[in-house]
Amino acid sequence: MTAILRSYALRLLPQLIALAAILLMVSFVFPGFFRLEIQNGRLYGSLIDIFNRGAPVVLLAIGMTVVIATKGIDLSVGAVMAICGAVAASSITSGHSLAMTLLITLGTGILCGLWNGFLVAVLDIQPIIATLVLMVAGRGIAQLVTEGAILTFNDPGLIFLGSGSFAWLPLPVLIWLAFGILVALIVRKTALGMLIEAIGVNRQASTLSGVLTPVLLIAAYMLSGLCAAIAGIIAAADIKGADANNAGLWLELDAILAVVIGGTSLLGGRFSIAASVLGAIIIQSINTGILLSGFPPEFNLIIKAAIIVFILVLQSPPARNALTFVALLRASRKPTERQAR
Amino acid sequence: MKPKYLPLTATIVIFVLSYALCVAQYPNILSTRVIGNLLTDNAFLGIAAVGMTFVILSGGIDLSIGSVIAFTGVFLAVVLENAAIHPLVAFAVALLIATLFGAVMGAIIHYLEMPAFIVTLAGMFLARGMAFVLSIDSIAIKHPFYGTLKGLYYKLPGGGRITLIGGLMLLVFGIGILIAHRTRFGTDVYALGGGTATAKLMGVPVGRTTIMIYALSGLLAGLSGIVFSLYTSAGYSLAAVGVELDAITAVVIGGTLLTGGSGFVAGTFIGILIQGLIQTYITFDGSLSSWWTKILIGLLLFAFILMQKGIVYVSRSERRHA
Amino acid sequence: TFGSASAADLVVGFSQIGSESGWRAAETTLTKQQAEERGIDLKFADAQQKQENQIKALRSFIAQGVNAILLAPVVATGWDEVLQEAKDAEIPVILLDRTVDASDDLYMTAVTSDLVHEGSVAGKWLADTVAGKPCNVVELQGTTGSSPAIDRKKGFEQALSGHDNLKIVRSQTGDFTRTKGKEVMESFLKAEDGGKNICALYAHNDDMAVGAIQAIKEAGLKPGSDILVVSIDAVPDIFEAMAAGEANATVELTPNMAGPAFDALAAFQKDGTKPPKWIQTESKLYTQADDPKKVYEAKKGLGY
Amino acid sequence: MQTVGDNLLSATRIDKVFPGAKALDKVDFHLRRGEVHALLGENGAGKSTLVKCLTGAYRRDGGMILLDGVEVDPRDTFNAQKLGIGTVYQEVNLLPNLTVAENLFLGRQPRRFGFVDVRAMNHQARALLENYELDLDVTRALDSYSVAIHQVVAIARAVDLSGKVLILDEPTASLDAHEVEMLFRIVRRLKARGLGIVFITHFLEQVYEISDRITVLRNGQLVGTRDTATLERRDLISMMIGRELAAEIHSARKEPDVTGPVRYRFKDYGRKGHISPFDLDVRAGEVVGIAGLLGSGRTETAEILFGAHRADSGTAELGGKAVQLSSPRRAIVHRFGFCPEDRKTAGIVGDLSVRENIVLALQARRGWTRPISRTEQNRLADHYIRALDIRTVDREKPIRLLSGGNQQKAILARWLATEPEFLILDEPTRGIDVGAHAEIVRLIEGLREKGMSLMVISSEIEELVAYSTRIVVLRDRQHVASLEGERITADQIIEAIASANERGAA
Ligand SMILES: Nc1ncnc2c1ncn2[C@@H]1O[C@H](COP(=O)(O)OP(=O)(O)OP(=O)(O)O)[C@@H](O)[C@H]1O
Ligand SMILES: Nc1ncnc2c1ncn2[C@@H]1O[C@H](COP(=O)(O)OP(=O)(O)OP(=O)(O)O)[C@@H](O)[C@H]1O
Ligand SMILES: [Mg+2]
Ligand SMILES: [Mg+2]
Repeated sequence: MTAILRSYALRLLPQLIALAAILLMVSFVFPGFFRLEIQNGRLYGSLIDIFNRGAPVVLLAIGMTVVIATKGIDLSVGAVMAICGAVAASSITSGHSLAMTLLITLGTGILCGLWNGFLVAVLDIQPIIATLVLMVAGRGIAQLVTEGAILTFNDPGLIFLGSGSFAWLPLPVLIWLAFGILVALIVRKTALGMLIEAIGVNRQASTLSGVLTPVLLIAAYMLSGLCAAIAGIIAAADIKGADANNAGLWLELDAILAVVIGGTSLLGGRFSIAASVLGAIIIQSINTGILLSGFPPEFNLIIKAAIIVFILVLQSPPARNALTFVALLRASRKPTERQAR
Repeated sequence: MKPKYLPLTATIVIFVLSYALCVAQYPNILSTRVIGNLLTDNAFLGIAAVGMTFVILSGGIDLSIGSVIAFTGVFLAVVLENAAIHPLVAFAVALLIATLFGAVMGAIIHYLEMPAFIVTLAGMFLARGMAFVLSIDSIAIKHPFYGTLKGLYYKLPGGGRITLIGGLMLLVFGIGILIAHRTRFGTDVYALGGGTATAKLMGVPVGRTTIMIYALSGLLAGLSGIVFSLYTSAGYSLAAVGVELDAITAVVIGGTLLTGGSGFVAGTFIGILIQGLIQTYITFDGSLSSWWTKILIGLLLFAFILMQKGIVYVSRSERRHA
Repeated sequence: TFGSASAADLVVGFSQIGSESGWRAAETTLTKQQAEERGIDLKFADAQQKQENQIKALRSFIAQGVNAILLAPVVATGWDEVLQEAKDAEIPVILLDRTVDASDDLYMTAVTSDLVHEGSVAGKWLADTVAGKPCNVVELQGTTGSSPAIDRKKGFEQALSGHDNLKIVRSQTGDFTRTKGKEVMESFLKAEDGGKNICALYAHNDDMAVGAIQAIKEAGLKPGSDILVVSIDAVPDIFEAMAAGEANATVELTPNMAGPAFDALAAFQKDGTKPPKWIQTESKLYTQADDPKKVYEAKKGLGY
Repeated sequence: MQTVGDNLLSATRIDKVFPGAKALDKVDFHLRRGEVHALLGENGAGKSTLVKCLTGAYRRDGGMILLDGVEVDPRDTFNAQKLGIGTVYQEVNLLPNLTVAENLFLGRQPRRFGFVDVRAMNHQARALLENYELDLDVTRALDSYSVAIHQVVAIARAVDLSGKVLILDEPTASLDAHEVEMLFRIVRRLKARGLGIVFITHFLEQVYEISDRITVLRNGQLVGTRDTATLERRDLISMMIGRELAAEIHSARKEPDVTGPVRYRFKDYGRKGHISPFDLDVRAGEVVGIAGLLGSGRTETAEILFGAHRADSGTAELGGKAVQLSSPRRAIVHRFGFCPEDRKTAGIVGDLSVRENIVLALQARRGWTRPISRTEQNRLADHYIRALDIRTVDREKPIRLLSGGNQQKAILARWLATEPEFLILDEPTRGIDVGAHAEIVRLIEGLREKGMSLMVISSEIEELVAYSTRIVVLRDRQHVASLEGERITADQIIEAIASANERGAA
């Protein structure tokens, strides 16, 4: 047990260090950063903001991790977010109950994933292009639903999902925490994780070993669609309206970035949901940090790029090898539990 | 026919067919004016897509080109506004910067063993960020030399024009085809796409080639930026957002595999024309709402990929039966 | 009323920037409505935020030989060449809602508001309202580099100059969206002592203001009284907020740019009357005193 | 003792450390001018690693390399090629997406006016391949040709590149006797020209046929270098495995009892463009050997039976009932197993651990909802690591880091773990060392005795004779002969292939 925990800690160490460094940096430019207080029955402070604002990217990153593990990529998640937000808003304003609305919306997201999965697994179209189709068309579909306007709603239940709180925590945070843990458990406590990794590393060999590659591929994209649907609901609930034009715009890139910062290879194979979640939180910390810093917005992109490059360089194989080499020297002959990848 | 030419042929067949369909509906599309526009309007995209083709052939990807185009444009505008140098000198400097930028990304990709997707994504943020820092305003370029360059065109019968930039794109495609198929560097690019580890064992100088590929992509993105600044006579930091996706799409529609190692520069040209045709068709139609435009672009993209798959599939199985 | 015979045969191309906001969707809707009322055959092209697509659209309008072109330019620069082509083809071009940097004989007229003026109307309202009391202002900018963001910032700052009691303490981009408006406002509130240091918010558009209002409420403050809210565009949702006392003022940018444009076009077609080079639309200031409920009802159906 | 002077290539005290394993430990290796030097050792002994260190594919951690008495330090293979060292690495390293000609001349294409002269290149490529009696369309992509042809092309390329030294790491693994002979002719010619040739193989006959001296490695250490002429085969084997080998496979055929009922019956089974329709019955406790020349359709037969390619004609019966074998998954449900010949692309899942590779097929069959517990996985993995003697530091090592032969064993373990009833093995002993080879042959016999049905494809006729109860001979994608009982001898098989040949030619 301790060995497993240790291997987890080892796996997440680079991400944790990066996160700590960024938080520290932010607290230099903004001293009140770590302050937390309870207001209106919920925790209030910049740290909470990071977790709360990070919700969409975290959720997208969870699905994206699994898709990337299969050696795929899903560019459509931003557009699917927009579609699902629009569907949720129009369903609730047309008088459906909250439960029904959620059902329809999540179903829509899964359907979008099914479409992507079908293109990738059955028609054998390259993932970037397959999902590009929905990325382009999806936003149009979302706008079709809202007719280009921001579709506002007043259903307290739906709004609660975006800006409510429970046990002092904003609901989005609870949702992604619960969902992340659920997915991680499903993936790791069943054989799903290993089979997905096998497909990502060598699809042909996996198929020949009897793995149901098409089904698992489709399932991965469906999960990604589901994640995008939840993210879409949260994003819409947060502003009490579905903004088909802007919801999730360019968020797919952030999600992919989060997965990569989390150390999952874009070439498929080994993945870690926890690490991707950390990656997403790192990205959100950078964003929030930039906002708190008070620099003029012209510098936003440069700062973001610089920090990301720095993190990635630290995580690059040569840099890591240098680090593990030092660690190995110290551990001398003791056989290592698990090869650091 | 050799199987490797199949996707290319499929693309050409599809393009010709769809062009014929469009003409049947809107005869005006056959005019030299539309054909000239197709070249001029897509010149910057085409030039950048040539670079992208090399990158994708090598198994990589370059997300930074749109930002580099914007940066180049802003750089030219700022320099020409504030310094009394000839645009040609500014062009040279801009190309140098863009090439270096690409080379550095290539070096990071190779030496730090990082995925191209992420390195160039950071490059995309950085280049756009630098453009913002140079100027957030859109700056008009009023140098008379620009006017001279824009006055250079070959008039086709029927009112169409082959402009300087349209011609430049054709030239770049020609050179690109030559480099891809008639130089050792070109074969090395394909070799990298076949597998870096193997290429390395076969003695391909992987590091040098990688750096050169991204430098070439940077150079062409820079050239594309110059063309874009000629096209609009301005530099603007928000210009060319998402051009990388258009370029990737053109490359893939052109029959190049994103996994690398297989495809043609010439295919990319057809890919560009197909995209241009979709756009032209949509404006000629002119009845679509904003959202239906997006949906239709997506669907047409899908249809093209599907047709290509279909043609390749059918002719493969026919060959086997023969 | 305007169904004259000559207008009925008109084919007009309309190159729209895209559909990035509710306001723009409303502009598109209204343009189509206006065209329909006048029996004009409108060719609509959405440029997806890209200037190159707009140029392509213009060229293909020219190739199709339309009678006139409406252009809502995404950016001010870079139009000389294609406008010259239109001129050579004797197709009049009317600019909508933004002007361009080209010589004014290249287009027939421009129907726009004055973006700088909008900013200064908002600034002036704020200066008048606080009336000399010290006031820290936070600013939500539009998309970095876009002309409304640049000009509305400029106009606002112009109006504030000379009022030393008003100080812009923080200014960040909210990308013209609700989500970002809310997120950025949250960080403003944290950074300025829970919002206690902020006396007013200026947002470059209403959507960001609506997002920011939610953030202010969630921070336990009262938008509209603890923090004054002034923004631009006058979309329906901001009137709802004003009716609830959560927003204070907005500057109208009318989405009906096409109406005056078509009128000018019709006059020109009829007897060659040249319209003035600039038809400025009104930048009307609405406050809570202007019966926001009623304005909301009036604007609701316009496709915002 | 030799002096450095007559050595062409001298490597002294070469070290190479991988995380968790010392692959080479102060290894000396001397190659003379004009000799064929066999480099031998068990799977995982460090042969390939040594070759890679010599050619700059790996950075060595210590030691010195002299070429022609001058110290050299090849930084990469490009560098090594420039120094006149041509190499065929173990996993055939060619680029399937390039044409045959481009593969042959990559990096040194003939040029005119600075541009590659494609016509000259194709011409030279054809000329080069003529030496190997290969008449290919050199402008086609390499991946339209079989593994064997890849290997010949790789050899042709390396030979052409080698000015001084030629290194061949298991070049004969997928070649048949005829092609091996051809290769040896070329090697002898190069030898006469004064080249030094390093030859790695697990076929001892070939070692004795071609080599002048032998160097043996074991566990990354040098055991010794001997003259081939004076080294007894027994002694060589004990040098390699560190003990006496109980019995090598010799055609000590027991007459097996295969009168059991027919378990699998394939009628008119085939697929257009892949394999002509054939009839095949397989009984319980039977080993069907498949013999044929390269490209005769052996692999295709296996793939179609396993459902990797869907049959488009004929029927399959299992115990009298018709079954659909439309996908590997379906076949596995009917307890088929299939060890593919191309282990790199179709066998190993490189980044996953040895453990995961071993349990993969079993887990796939159970479905994702019923995971095999970690303890059970460990037990299975450990069991097969021991049973098949897979050399790995631990079961968590990514399989791609194992030596070629050990990867092959792990794939075998994957299928044994599913306890199949019909196991199809495509070249199961390729790249496997003598000791393990004997193990696998014993294993096949053991499985058969337990009542499993097997189909084994092998290019080694001796081996087929040793364990097959029936041999099907293929030619030109057709099943042309079936040998049973008494008729299973090497001569008969060769004759069947040959006569089929004549028939085909007629
Ligand atoms: N990149 C690597 N990382 C870690 N260990 C490695 C690596 N490459 C090889 N090894 C280990 O080094 C040892 C020697 O491997 P090598 O490939 O040289 O064996 P070999 O003698 O060629 O065996 P075979 O006959 O099976 O090809 C093996 O134990 C292998 O697991
Ligand atoms: N449709 C095809 N088009 C082109 N090449 C093909 C086709 N089908 C098979 N081949 C090639 O022909 C080869 C011969 O088939 P197969 O592999 O079944 O022969 P084999 O007897 O097993 O030979 P080997 O010893 O090389 O495995 C295949 O390996 C494959 O590379
Ligand atoms: Mg080896
Ligand atoms: Mg075979």
